[in-house]
Amino acid sequence: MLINQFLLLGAALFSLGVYGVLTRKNAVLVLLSVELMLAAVNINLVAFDRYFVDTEAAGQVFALFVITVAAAEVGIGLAIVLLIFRVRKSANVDEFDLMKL
Amino acid sequence: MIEPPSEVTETSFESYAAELGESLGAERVVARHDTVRIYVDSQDWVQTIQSARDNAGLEFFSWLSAIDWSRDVAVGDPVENPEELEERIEVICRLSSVENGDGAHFVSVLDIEKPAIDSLVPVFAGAEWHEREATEMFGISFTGLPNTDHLYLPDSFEGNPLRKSYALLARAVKPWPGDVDVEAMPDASGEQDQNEEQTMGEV
Amino acid sequence: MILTDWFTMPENFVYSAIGVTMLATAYRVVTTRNVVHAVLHLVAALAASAALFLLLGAEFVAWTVVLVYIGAVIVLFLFGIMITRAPLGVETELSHPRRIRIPAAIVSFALFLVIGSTMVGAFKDDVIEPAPQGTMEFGITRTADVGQSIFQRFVIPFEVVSVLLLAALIGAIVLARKDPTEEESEATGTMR
Amino acid sequence: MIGTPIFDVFSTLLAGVNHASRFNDGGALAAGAWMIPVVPMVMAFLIVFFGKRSPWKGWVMATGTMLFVAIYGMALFLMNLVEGITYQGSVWLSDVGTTAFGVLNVEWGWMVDGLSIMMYFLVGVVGVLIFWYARGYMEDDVRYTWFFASFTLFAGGMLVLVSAPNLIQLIVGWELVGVSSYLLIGHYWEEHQNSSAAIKAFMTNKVADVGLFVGAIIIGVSVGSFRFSEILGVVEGESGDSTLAKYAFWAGLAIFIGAMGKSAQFPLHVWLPDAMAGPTPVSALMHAATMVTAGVYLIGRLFPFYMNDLFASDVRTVIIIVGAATLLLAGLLALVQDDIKRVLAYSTLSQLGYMTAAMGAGAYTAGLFHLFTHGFFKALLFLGAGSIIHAVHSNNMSDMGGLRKYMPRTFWTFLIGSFALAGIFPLAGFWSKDEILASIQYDASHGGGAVASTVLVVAIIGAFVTALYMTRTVYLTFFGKYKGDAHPHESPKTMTLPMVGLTIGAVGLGALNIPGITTWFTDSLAARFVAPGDHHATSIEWVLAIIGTAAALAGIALGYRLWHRDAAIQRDRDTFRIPVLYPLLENKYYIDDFYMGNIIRPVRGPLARAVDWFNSHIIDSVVNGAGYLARGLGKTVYLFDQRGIDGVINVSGFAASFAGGMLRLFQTGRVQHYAIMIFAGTVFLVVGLIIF
Amino acid sequence: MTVIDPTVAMHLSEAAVSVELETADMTINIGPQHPSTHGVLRLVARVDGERVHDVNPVIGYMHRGYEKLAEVRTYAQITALVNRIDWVSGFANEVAFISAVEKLMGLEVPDRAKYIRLILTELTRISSHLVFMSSYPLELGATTPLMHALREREHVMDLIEGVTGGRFHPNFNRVGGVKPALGQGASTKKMSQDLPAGFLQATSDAMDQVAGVCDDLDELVTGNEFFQARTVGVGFIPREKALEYGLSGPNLRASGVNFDLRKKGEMVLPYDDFDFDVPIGSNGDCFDRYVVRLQEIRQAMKIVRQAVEKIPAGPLQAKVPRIIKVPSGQAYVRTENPKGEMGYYIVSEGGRIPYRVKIRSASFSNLSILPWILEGALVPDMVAIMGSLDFVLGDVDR
Amino acid sequence: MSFWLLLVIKVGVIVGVVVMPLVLGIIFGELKISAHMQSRIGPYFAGGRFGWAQPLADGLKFMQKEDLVPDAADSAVYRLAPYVVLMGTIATFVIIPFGPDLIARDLDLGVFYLLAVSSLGTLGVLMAGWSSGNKYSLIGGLRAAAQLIAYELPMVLAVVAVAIQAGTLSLNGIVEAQATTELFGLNIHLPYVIIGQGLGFAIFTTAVLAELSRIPFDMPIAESELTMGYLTEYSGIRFTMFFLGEYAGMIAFAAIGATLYLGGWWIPGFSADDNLMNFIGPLVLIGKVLLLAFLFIWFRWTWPRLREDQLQTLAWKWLIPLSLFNIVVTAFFKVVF
Repeated sequence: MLINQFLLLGAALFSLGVYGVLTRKNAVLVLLSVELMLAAVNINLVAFDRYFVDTEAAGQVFALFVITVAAAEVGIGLAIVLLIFRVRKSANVDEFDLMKL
Repeated sequence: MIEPPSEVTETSFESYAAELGESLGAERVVARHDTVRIYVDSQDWVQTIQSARDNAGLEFFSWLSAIDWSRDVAVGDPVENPEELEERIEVICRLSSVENGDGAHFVSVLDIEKPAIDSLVPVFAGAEWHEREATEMFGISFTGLPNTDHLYLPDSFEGNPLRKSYALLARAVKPWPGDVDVEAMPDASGEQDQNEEQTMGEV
Repeated sequence: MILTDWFTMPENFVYSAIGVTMLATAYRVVTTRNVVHAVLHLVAALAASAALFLLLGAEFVAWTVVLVYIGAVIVLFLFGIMITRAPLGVETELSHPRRIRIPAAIVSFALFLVIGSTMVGAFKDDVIEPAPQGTMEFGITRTADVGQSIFQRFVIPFEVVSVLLLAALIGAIVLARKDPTEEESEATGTMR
Repeated sequence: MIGTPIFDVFSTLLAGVNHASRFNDGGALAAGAWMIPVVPMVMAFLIVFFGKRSPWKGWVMATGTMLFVAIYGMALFLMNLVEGITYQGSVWLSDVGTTAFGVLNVEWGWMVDGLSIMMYFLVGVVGVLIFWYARGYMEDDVRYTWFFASFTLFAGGMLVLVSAPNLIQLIVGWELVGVSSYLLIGHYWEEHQNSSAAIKAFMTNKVADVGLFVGAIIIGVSVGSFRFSEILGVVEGESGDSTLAKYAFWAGLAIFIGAMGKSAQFPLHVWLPDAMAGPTPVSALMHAATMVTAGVYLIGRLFPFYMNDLFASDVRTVIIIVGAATLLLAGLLALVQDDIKRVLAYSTLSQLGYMTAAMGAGAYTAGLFHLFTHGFFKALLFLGAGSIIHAVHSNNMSDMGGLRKYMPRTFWTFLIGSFALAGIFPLAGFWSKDEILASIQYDASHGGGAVASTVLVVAIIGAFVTALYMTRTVYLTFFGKYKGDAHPHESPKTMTLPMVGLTIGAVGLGALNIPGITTWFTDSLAARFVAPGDHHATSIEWVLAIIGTAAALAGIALGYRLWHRDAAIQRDRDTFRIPVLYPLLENKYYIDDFYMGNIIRPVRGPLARAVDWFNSHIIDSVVNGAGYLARGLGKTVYLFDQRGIDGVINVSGFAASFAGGMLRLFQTGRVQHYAIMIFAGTVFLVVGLIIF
Repeated sequence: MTVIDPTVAMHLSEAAVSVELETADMTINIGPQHPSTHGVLRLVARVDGERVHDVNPVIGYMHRGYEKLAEVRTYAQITALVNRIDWVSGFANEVAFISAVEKLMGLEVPDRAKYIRLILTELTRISSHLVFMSSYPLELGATTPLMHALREREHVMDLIEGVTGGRFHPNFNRVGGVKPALGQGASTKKMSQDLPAGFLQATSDAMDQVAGVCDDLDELVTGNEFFQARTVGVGFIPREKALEYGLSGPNLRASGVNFDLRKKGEMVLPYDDFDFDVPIGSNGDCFDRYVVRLQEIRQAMKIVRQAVEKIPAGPLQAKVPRIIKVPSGQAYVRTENPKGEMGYYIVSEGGRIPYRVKIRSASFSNLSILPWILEGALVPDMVAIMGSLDFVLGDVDR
Repeated sequence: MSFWLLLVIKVGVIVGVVVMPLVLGIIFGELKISAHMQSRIGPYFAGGRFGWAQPLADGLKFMQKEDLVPDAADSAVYRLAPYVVLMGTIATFVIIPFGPDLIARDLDLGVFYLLAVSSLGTLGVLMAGWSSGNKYSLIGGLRAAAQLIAYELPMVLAVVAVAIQAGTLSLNGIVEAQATTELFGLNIHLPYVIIGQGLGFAIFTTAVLAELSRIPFDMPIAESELTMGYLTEYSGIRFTMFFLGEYAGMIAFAAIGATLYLGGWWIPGFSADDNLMNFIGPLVLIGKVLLLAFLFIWFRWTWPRLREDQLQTLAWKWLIPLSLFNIVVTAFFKVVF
């Protein structure tokens, strides 16, 4: 197996995630797209782990960390979306424009 | 034939009825057949019932309904002397005491054309359903009733079924055999005659 | 390595199947017009990534993805979506209009080209080597090794991550709970 | 050797006990002093968890803790008076290893020397009385148990701070005090202004804490250790070219900034008046013994560092100026307050200014002695104020008046506290204030120069102002007619008894350090590892004592003139003019008659009229004018504080928002638009890197 | 007498707090076809997650217009109607109506007839309560009590069937007494002719069986921690509310009101002759309503055992005319139905047909408290509370 | 024979030969046991004696029923949901050891795999609940998800204690560890439920009851409240799949419980190395599975169900602290002895 086949797959997945983050209106879907990007990162990490033959499996360990952080991110993200939904009655990111006020 | 039922069953019952009526300022008190009826002016309706609850110990709300006294009777038997009848609607509310089982019916006479009276819901929350039922069945309007949706009947139903003027559709199509039911059976046997003889003879 | 060689290796068939599934489902994640469908497609994409990890011999990571992502994160997503009443059927208001979608597509495709070309330029046709003796068993990383690595070399990041999780937990609770109502605050008197 | 059995157990458990330096062994008592900070800390948590079920819902636990501290502190204090203790015990919690600046160890320790013993005593004794008082005061509070838990934590944090043998532990205690003060100031968080006061106090302290951190880091890096004994050891064995000496000015300044925050020195004093939002016992403890004294304590702890000419002696000029400014400005502010607690708050500021100025003047003993005596009478005043507030359900003096009749015990104790604060002769405040004046004078003649001389004048004016506002407070509160709505009543015994106890302290503690007669306090403070190196008076400076007393008496006299009449009329500013002028005008006619009948009639000339005119206009208006000036100055300072300083902040905020308003024209406010730009930028960057 | 524990109400509110996540409100239609509505009742409930905001009960799906029908039927015919009002306690419905007619006519019913009425009423009570004992645990998820309780109910139904010939709708009362056994005259003196042979022994056996199942239920249900967790402190009805809404029967007594028409009020059946207690609840929660009913089964068994021993010989019917005409007058007679106060207000203008019959049914009033009691409850509690009120839709809709 | 082929054959054999008959057997057992608990006879006619073929007949009947998809439903998700549920359950059988060598794949993270795979069922239930387009279904699905999340935690923690005591995550390793655990240095070997993990077993069993949505934790399908919860709209073959999934899950968890706590295929008195175990091991495990399954059935037919908030209280306030305590105690003894 080539290392690049995994890296390219990861790049494609990442780009799809980026596309999702850029185009989705619904905040939950934006979060989902971020998950895609993180998954792409994980693929790269594990692939590099195998490629560089790390005796300490650092790539895998960091993939685990990424997963953990992603879980934390989803928890907080959903809580924020829920809060905004409660306040603004909408999960539309276009309306999260407090930065402009 | 049958003797008229005894007017007075117990003196204590009579005196209880009189006392109760007096204490509540009733217009008229009727006590027969173990049933006390206290006539109340419709203006004093809520006030009297509240005072019955608070002062006379009648804190149990049993039921609320009405009687349509009408000359124009579509089904069933009319009253005995229709010409003498004063057409009216009587609202009846039954309260009782949970201490000793006393109870009384509070009656208020309403105009049959536009029957209206104050709602009892502020006094007895449980009156709501009874009043809704009376509203749809008799067309009485209860002032202050929070919810006047039909309780039993479909929302689109029109008319007040328990009014005497409301005809039973089934009855119009096919007369009820009740009229013949009480006649002697065509093949009444001797045994039945015997029975009849026994009962009729002694009464 | 030429393409025909590549196709003679059986694991590359598995890889191709996984890759196609993954890209297809990921595409649906970012384009579908129903929120729940998007989440379910994400499940498929993540399951595909777990399969990819299995292919790479990273078993522990793979099942962690299943346990944490599919078992917990996605369920949380679905729970959150459904509790705020996800509509059945198609919604139109999920994506931006074409005015934004097209530049976004261009940018993300350019990003893919940049990353891809860099990768290709850097690694060319390097092959993933078999692992040295002692770290792998049947081409699968031993879980014990991963565990040792976490608890020896990476113990501080591990602790940091655990604190982060705790903070996220508390933060999520704080964010999601209702504020105390007015009556509650009035109930307590003040005296200085 | 190590004495108490308890300590044996403890030392067996934690085998790494290290007795770094024991110059004058305090014996078992000193070795066991680790309990002083630890017991309140532990108890604070126990109260949180078990308080509600314990007797008196946690009060017994809290007060018992403080009683323990008080008794222990008292024992140490007495022992120290007799023989002087210097003891330092520590437990090495962790050996972090070699760092960029040497071996760094985390140490938990306890210091038992003159300075910390004084603080143990102060916190313990004042604390237990205030805790006792708080039972009555907080009786109906909804968060009664929680209050005592945080209150215990507050005292515990201070004790951690005081017992710290190194800067790190000191910062831990420092922050504990900050956090628990935040909890306590915001105790009635249901009202928005209270919670914002808590935040204000916390944030102001945090700003100052940056200074402390910077200073601590500079010192730690320079010395290679955070321990006071080693830092001061470097100072003592100085040669002038140590790393510490190079950065000493900045380190000293930074640490002083930290101290300014906690001790609420101008211009970082803003949080303290607002901190009155907390319950009164909190204010009392905070002002008397725990929080605001921390800054002075810190300077005292590092005193040799500030005294040494090779090190941070230049900072002392800053310290003395800041102290003097605070003492005057705050004192004037106290003149125009209506809220009784705010009067006391500004008074605390003013007194802290005295302490700071004394420290700046190099008067270690004087500053700490004032801290010590002030702790007692200020706690007394606050408890008195709390008692009044409890009675009339208002903080405003315009709702009080005439309470002397209703609350005799409160009145007398409050009056004694006021006299002590004003520095009236035999009371504790007189001795400590006199000592400060003497020290400043000494400094003025020994290198302090013009600055110190000016400060001396300011301090004397401060004494005058102090007496003035305390007189005003007493008059408006206890004399005249009652103006409130509630029915005032004497507070319960649980509240008045602690006040009586504090009164004893406010009266008698001056005897500890009467220059030339008793030197107990001086001696006890001198028990240190490194000599503080200060000057302290050895005999009464008669001139200064008389001047100081005269200033105080003048303040009282003026106050009497201005406010002794019915306070209901006094507080109305429009009618204020008349009652002051009226008797004078009347007097004029008396004098006129007198002179007409006996002297002037024979003379009959313009001279008599000129004298008359001079008498009625110039002299009277000088007297009046002094009063007005004081009030006006106070008002101006207040306005400057509110408008000027706040205005600068507002302008900067406005500028930022204006700039932002300009910038927002370039922004859509939508994250995703930015994200597109970011990713596009990334792509361009990479492409550019590849191409070029 | 009775102490209503305030902590009970606290328990209820505590239970309600635990679901905190804010969600969109959802309107749920429970019924008309739903496992826990006991027939065709529809509840329009607005729920937020598991919390019920408000409930609007919609009834009338079974409205048969008995009050109107009664205006066109003879008294004998109405007897056949009224036992269909509350079909799980058919016999008990008849007694009140017949007694009201008898009161208007001034008839004195023979003692034996009264005893038979009483025995059958109490058997009906046992049967009705056993239905509750089976269905209520079922609503809380326990299936086994259903089988046990219904099995023993069959023995009771057999007894009723043996006497009246009908299991649900006996139509056994006649004006002036009860129906004579088939082929027998009304005034027969022989016992075997009105009660089936071996009735005494059969009753005693059946009562033993029922006593057995009561003990079983005590072990299987009453003492079960899960059952108590679901019912104790749930659906608390204070005494005042119970009276205000006209709750009667076991529901009222569970709220601590000592009111039983067998002990107080107009005595149409000779309950004075028997030794029995009226079980009273103390907390007014679902558990109390359950326990009160369980105890009532035991008390009813006690009455039945005594009555079967004491039953006097004598005629079954008073002398009544062949054609029953009721003199004009108004009378209200109420009896203690298993569900509560069952009353008939008969207005007669003379003749074979009543002018107006007002039927006061227990379940109607018992159910009317639903909107009040379900406000703020949880969805599972909604089922528990509804079930504990033990209503029958025929009794509600009439 | 290639690795993958062997794996497929093993899974096939285990699922087809052991699990499915066991499922039918347990369904039949539930019918009969419940009948006898309720003084009924139960199935009697199908298959001649005792009605043994009743589950088969039921299955056949279900297959003939129309596979309804409601109009309001999200058809694709609705159709997929039963498979997801069944898949999650079936996948667990991969690592259940029926003997020293009778195991499809002895993963070295066996228990971890198990927890990962069994969480898939939650997803299926949520899918079913949402896609039915029915409010009862939705509430049922949400309840199921909340419940499964809440009970996964105590289950994991209970299993962690076992893993600590055994020192391995592999299920076969755990069985062998039980076979070699010595009681007080005597040469007595007993299952973990007796040595050390009694509390853990109680927690595990409770959590399994909740995971399986069985009484007293069957709120997701509480028929008196939610008609049938997330199953309301399902009919025919898809309902059968849920049904099979439920019972297969019961067997899977019973087998895991038996392996973790009751010694799996090993019985005291035998050596774990004994080749005999390859022959009697499956029977021993099935016997233990039936024992546990009987326990579940017994609970099912005697208790009422709890309320949703009581269930959460039980999980968060009792089971999780208890299981943490269990871990601490286990770790303590592990270190000390």
